Amino acid sequence: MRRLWMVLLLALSLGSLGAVAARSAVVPGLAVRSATASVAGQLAQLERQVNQARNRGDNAWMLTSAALVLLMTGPGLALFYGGLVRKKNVLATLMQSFSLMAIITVLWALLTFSLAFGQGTAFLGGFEYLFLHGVGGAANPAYAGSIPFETYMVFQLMFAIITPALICGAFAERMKFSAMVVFMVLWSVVVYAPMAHMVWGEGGLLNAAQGGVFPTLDFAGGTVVHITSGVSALVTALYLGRRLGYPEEPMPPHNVVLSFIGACLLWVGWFGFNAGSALAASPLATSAFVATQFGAAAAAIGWAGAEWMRNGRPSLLGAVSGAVAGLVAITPASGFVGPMSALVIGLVAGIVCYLMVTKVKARLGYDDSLDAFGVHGVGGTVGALLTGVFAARAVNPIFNQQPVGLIDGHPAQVLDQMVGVAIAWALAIVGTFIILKIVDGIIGVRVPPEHEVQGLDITQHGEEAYNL
Amino acid sequence: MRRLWMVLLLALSLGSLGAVAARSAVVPGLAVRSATASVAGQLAQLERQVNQARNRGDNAWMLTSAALVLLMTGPGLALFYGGLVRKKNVLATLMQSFSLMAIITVLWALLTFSLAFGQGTAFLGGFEYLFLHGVGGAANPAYAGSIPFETYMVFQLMFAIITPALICGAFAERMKFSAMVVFMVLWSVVVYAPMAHMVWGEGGLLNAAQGGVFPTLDFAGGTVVHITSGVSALVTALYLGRRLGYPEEPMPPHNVVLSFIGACLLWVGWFGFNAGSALAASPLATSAFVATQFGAAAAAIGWAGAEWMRNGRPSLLGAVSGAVAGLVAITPASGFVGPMSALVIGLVAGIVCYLMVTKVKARLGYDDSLDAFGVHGVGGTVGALLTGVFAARAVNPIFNQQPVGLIDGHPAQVLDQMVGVAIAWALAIVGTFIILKIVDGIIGVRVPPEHEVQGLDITQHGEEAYNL
Amino acid sequence: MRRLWMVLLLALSLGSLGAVAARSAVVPGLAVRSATASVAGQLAQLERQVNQARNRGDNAWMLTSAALVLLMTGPGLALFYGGLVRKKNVLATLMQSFSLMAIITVLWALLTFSLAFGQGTAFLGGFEYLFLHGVGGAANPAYAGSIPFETYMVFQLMFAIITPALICGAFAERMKFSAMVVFMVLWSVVVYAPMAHMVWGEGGLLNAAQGGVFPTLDFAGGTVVHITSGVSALVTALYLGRRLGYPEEPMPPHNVVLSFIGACLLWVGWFGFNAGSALAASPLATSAFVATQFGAAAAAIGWAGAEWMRNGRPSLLGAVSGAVAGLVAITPASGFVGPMSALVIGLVAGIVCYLMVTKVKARLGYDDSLDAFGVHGVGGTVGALLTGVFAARAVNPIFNQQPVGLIDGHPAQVLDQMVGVAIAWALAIVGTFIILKIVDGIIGVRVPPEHEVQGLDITQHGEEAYNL
Amino acid sequence: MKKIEAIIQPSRFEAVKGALQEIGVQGMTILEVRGHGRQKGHTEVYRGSEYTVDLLPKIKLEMVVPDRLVEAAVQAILKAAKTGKIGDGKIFVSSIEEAIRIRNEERGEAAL
Amino acid sequence: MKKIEAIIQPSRFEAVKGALQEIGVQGMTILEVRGHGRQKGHTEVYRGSEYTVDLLPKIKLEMVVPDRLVEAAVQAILKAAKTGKIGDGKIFVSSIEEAIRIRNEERGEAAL
Amino acid sequence: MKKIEAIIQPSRFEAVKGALQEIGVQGMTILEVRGHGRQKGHTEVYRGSEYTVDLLPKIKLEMVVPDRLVEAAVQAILKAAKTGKIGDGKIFVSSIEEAIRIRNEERGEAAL
Ligand SMILES: Nc1ncnc2c1ncn2[C@@H]1O[C@H](COP(=O)(O)OP(=O)(O)O)[C@@H](O)[C@H]1O
Ligand SMILES: Nc1ncnc2c1ncn2[C@@H]1O[C@H](COP(=O)(O)OP(=O)(O)O)[C@@H](O)[C@H]1O
Ligand SMILES: Nc1ncnc2c1ncn2[C@@H]1O[C@H](COP(=O)(O)OP(=O)(O)O)[C@@H](O)[C@H]1O
Repeated sequence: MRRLWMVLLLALSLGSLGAVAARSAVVPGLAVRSATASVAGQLAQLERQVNQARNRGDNAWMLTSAALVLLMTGPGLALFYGGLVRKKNVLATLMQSFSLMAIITVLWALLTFSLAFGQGTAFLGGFEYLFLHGVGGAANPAYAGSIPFETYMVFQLMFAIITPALICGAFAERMKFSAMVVFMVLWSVVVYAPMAHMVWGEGGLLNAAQGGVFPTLDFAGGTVVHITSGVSALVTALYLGRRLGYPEEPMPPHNVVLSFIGACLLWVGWFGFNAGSALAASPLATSAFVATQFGAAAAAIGWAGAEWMRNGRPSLLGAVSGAVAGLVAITPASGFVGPMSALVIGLVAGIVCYLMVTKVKARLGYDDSLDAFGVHGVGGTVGALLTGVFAARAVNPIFNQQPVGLIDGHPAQVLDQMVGVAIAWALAIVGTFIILKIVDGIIGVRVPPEHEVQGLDITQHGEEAYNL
Repeated sequence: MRRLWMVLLLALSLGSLGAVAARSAVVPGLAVRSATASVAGQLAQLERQVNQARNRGDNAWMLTSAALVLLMTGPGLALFYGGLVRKKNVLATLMQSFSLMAIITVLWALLTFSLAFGQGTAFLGGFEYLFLHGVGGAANPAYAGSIPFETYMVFQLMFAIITPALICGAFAERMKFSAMVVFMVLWSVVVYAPMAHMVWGEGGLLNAAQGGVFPTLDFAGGTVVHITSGVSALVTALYLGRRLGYPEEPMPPHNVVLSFIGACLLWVGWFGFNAGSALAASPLATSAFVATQFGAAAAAIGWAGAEWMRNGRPSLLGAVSGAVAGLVAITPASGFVGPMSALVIGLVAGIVCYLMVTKVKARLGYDDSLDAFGVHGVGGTVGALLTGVFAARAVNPIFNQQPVGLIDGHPAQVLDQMVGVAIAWALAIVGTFIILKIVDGIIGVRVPPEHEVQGLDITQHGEEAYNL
Repeated sequence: MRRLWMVLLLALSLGSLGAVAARSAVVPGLAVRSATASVAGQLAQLERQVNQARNRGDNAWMLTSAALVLLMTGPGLALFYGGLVRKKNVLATLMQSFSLMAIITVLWALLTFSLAFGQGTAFLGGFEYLFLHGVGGAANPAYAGSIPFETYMVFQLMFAIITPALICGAFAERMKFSAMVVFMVLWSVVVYAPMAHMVWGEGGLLNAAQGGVFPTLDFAGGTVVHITSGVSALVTALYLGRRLGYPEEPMPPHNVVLSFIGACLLWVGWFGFNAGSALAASPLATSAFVATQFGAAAAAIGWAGAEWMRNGRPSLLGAVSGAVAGLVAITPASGFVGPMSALVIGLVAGIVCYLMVTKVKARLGYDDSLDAFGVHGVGGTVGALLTGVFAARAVNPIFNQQPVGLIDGHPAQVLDQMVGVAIAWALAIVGTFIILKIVDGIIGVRVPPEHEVQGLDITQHGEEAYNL
Repeated sequence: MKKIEAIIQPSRFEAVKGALQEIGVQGMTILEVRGHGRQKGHTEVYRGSEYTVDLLPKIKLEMVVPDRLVEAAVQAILKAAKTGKIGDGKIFVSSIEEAIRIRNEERGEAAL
Repeated sequence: MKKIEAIIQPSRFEAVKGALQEIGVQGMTILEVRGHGRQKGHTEVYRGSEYTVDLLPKIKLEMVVPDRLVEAAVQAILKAAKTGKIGDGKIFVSSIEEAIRIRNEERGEAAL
Repeated sequence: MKKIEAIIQPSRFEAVKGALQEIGVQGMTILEVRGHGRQKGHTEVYRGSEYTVDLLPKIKLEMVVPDRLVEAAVQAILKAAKTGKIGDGKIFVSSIEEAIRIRNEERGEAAL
């Protein structure tokens, strides 16, 4: 057998080497660029070249940022969640994130990018970018003047991937995979695309940079990403009900090391998320980068410090959960606030989310398995509101040098933030509830109890994570 | 003992503090730059500065890309493979990738970079860059006009590392470490360097950008990286024979989570691989970045979807294997095709590789332990051929605005692709077979059966991965 | 319960949808930029734009580098160390690195950045940057002319984080968490800030770029990072004494795979560390990048090769330890030496650190649990001295085109390097010893023996890494 | 003294532990094991290779009890572990000749 | 009823399981254990610290069978597990007084 | 022949193994188990959910020895494993009817 193969392969290879026999090479003529322009012409050309040169730097950063944001979902978030579930469900949990990396990408290419960033109405984009028609190497100044529109598209795609993936934390360990797929496709169309359009899309209702009706400050996705996902998470947790055995049976994380790796990659990737949202390698990107680092750090201290005071010991899981909460809260604020404000926002978010997850959740009794609501819903809301408080024109003169946030002298901004938050909550609640009803009607959202006991890895995917 | 140490160290430190006593500081004089040039001079200088500015952006992206490509091998590929083997062989598997990170680097510095990218003949480079002589901060326009030649060198090094590392999947769990080292050194010289030279080197036989005799489109290494490694993998699998117990004994992956982490890092790193192959942070880089994302996503859906239809359940391992297959297939095409073509290429590759790995391999009966051939050989071949079909001048006018691929109006390109593919297959088969014969004669390629049973970690490296 | 929640949430959402009622949009007027300048004016403006364009590329690289350096600590170093300890201490080990990511960040913002990089004296910076006052988007030419000063600040922050984290390897598995926190805060102020100031700060005693009294070449932190941390590690190991049961009881790494992942991420992140220290995406950055890769590769071969000769088998742990040792040693040299010198430095460091860790340590009998001294103290010292030997003006004309290192024709540089090394050793020994005394007096540095036996995860943090 | 070995479904473990404690059985040793019996396993597929997994995760409890407690312990286990489905597991009883508490070298039933 | 405990090489496990099933022994419980005996271990070196590993991975099978099946089961195990090299392992036989099937509370040989 | 089962603190394992080897007990099988007894566990908190962990890691040794070695083995274990604190563990002794060495089919005490 082996010999036969060898002979066949050798024969093939000798034959093909013969094909290189002879064929004359035609070297394509070199384009000669004549350069006898006047000074004015030279200046104009130089200016074009300068712009191109700047664009290279900006594009370098934006491609890096896009890669970092994908890293946040896979392996980042997947591991963060995967370590927190029980051993029998780890692959199913990873699969939720990973399948979204694939499915949302295709959906975005065909439909949702256009729905989010096409011109359309104040609530939803139009169809001009279906199949990415017209999304190419040229910049689209409505979004970002110094990078290819295609770069903007793929950067935004990474946000569209991680947002639904965040929801998975709420229904972990009990949702059918098929139901999840359908749910997420619908959710991307019904909840994500409109929200992204309202906040960031041309002509969007809440678009602060382009004179929306209620200018909501959301630099990198406090409302669009974290509130929508966190609130939808709460709805799914309530709709699906608790896991069997919760809360009597202990369900400790099966591998805290995995969650640690995930959290660290989330932190690192978040630089792409927030500083990338400057859409250029500008000083504003640096400012957002710094705010991100400071918010995460302060929140880790906030959460772990609260644990230390209440339990006598800080935990690693607490510290990393705090960091993630801080990253969530600083997201909308990152391009609007200075470093000291970032420390305050982080600290507040760390403590509030700690109380939410450890005290309030237990009292209310819902089973948000991995605290998608407690961290993203709550942290996102805290962050969106505090953005209205701390945003400063010195950092980002988005309103033509007018004061931006409350402390800056524009108290009304807090109200605008509340409108943005309320709309995000409302859209998430209504949208998610309707989609769940539909999916439940068609395929059923929850696995049968015996499958839940046996674990989703075997029953949904026919594999086990750890073998002899 | 401890005290003695303390005293010694304190003494040392006090002594050295004394040395800071007194010494007059000579501040080097500041260079004064006079600037009284004419407008023409100023313009010329500005142009130089503009080029330098652009180069900074391009270099930023290329250094990032080089780092990302190294990330693909370690930890990416190492974990992808390491999770798939049995527990007793995990360290040996990681060691294969890691040792190549070290060995190929030194070899590249001394010899193989010159063999691949020196001028030489149509088949192999010359010796002008031995010891990296003349490879410095200036750009080499034959390869990349806007980045230091040294950047190009180190970016290409990362490709030279991952290519042999891919082969390891075929002989996992049974090859001697010493034999592997010798094999890989010879393989880099005999197979990799010539292939890289033919496709990408100055004056190479297949170099499409520089008018090679058979202009083969290979943006980021479909022939150079994936076909050579995948086909060589098949040859080694056949030559070494099956693992003891294969296929009767079950050999499930010992840790699918590790493989998941590896696959995600491969995906993220692949942005450096493909978009980095634009050699600039240009719109073409963005285009390649997008094609990469789309190819991976569609292929994950293709493979997992095929599983879903045939087994009733999609698996995580299937989804990640599909994504890798898609990344492989899109590699040669990434800088030549638009986003919709990328989706098609990915989908086809996902399904074809699925069938290859699950159906054809079982029927033929060879033991390509981790499917290096099924994914890289087959995926690479599919991708190389489809590149000839889908390449479009609108994306990359490589042939002076003439049509590029079949659909673009240049059907002959498919034939050129076939020649490139055939040469890659032939070189891989012949080269690998000869090297295996040599290495087997000198040191023997396969570990003794009792070592294979005990596991390579203990017998080859004297360590175990997991301890109490 | 579930129903009640649903109703409440639906009510909230309907209410808020009402709020979108009516409000007139005020589109902010577009700023019109008049452009009727003379040629001279145009040229001047173009030059500004060119600078800005270059800055974008540089900032892109520096933000990427900062992210990479954070990646080195978390998850990189944390995993490298976490895999080497016993199962019962893995979370505590991760927590040491992670808590430093949080604590040092806040400390840096409030105090230590100013102490390190304020003007102050030759030994310590001043207070002008307290609370990051005046650290903004503009460049500070004293440090880096083409990136925002804030970028420089956050890049340096990442160094200030990893340096103390390196020390943790020495006292792993036996130090109180509370004591560690206090120790590290003091250490950052007393040891790190002065050392960073002396070597890199404006007017620093050893600052080679700005005419320090003893110009010590330290491109990316051989003295500042590795010697200070490695030597302090030795002092803490001696002060705390051995772990219970050391060296009779076997304490093999509980998970070599984790250490492998960590080491690979350290390697990749180190590109940010070293090439980022060029503070621009310049050819010098490329040169440092290449030196980094070459140093790591040669050292991995050095260490694993030494093992192969002495034990008959190379180990994965040896290879990765060697790579880290090489990265350490090449750090001070990376921006001063050519690729062939980098190979030599790496090889020497790999072999020397191997001997140190496996032979000398055993003979001296101290318990540097994870070899923080053997790798960072020794490797850093070797690297700092060899920098004086191999530094070449062809690579970096830091002394106004005068010869730089010994081989370049400036033997005195080796003496200057020795002064720098001695000061780093002295400061680390004295500072660390005093701080340990203080912390031990106040809270005690070592956990009680029964806690050590039970493991730090449970006793210090109340959690376990791996659960059913 | 008798040794009771019970192989049960992992999901019933907490209940069984509780039931035993109620009747006064404190000391026990727990092992993670894999069981093979009538309960049919499931199929797993990794890259096209199909495995029938017929070794299912179970928890094994071992406890040594005084003779008089044997029947009560068996009943407690039965009550808490039974779901009526194939795979519920087995209880085996055997003799133990001597028991010693390491801490104080007590022997016999006093050591349990 | 007898309990057969067999400690075997992991690589022989599939063969032993097959051999037992052929003679009608279905039910068994499998444990991953480490064995110490005549078989000498190997040396591992981690950063210069040498450990002699003399605990080697083994598989332990426990099965309770009716008396009449004991010898057949022992023979089946011997046949399938024997390689003739040191470290092949041991078989131990002991008495079981009672067996109960949790699912339906059957007792005695009927429960096996 | 007797079977000695000893459940001990993991940190005492190396000492116990050494003590047994000294008196000539070579062969043994080691299991990682979790123990429940008088020794109280500890509390773990994960995101606010508190668990009392009362299953503590222990090492279980199983060795079959000729009758004449039983007491010596028990004493060796006691000496090496005893720390005097709750949780030190137990030793159980029971009868074994037959022992077979798989490698050469030796039976009885010769097989140990
Ligand atoms: N004869 C036996 N000896 C040892 N363990 C057994 C025996 N029979 C069953 N078991 C254990 O009991 C478990 C349940 O047995 P199984 O036959 O699947 O279900 P049931 O006891 O409900 O008929 C098995 O997985 C195995 O661990
Ligand atoms: N007296 C014993 N009691 C319990 N287990 C034993 C005993 N002797 C050997 N074993 C188990 O049997 C395995 C094989 O024994 P060993 O002495 O290495 O080889 P062999 O049985 O071929 O002489 C050991 O690893 C251990 O698990
Ligand atoms: N009756 C028993 N049967 C089986 N194992 C027991 C029994 N009692 C105790 N053990 C085991 O012995 C270990 C120590 O017992 P424990 O009661 O905690 O301490 P001590 O033996 O010092 O009183 C337990 O963790 C458990 O593994």
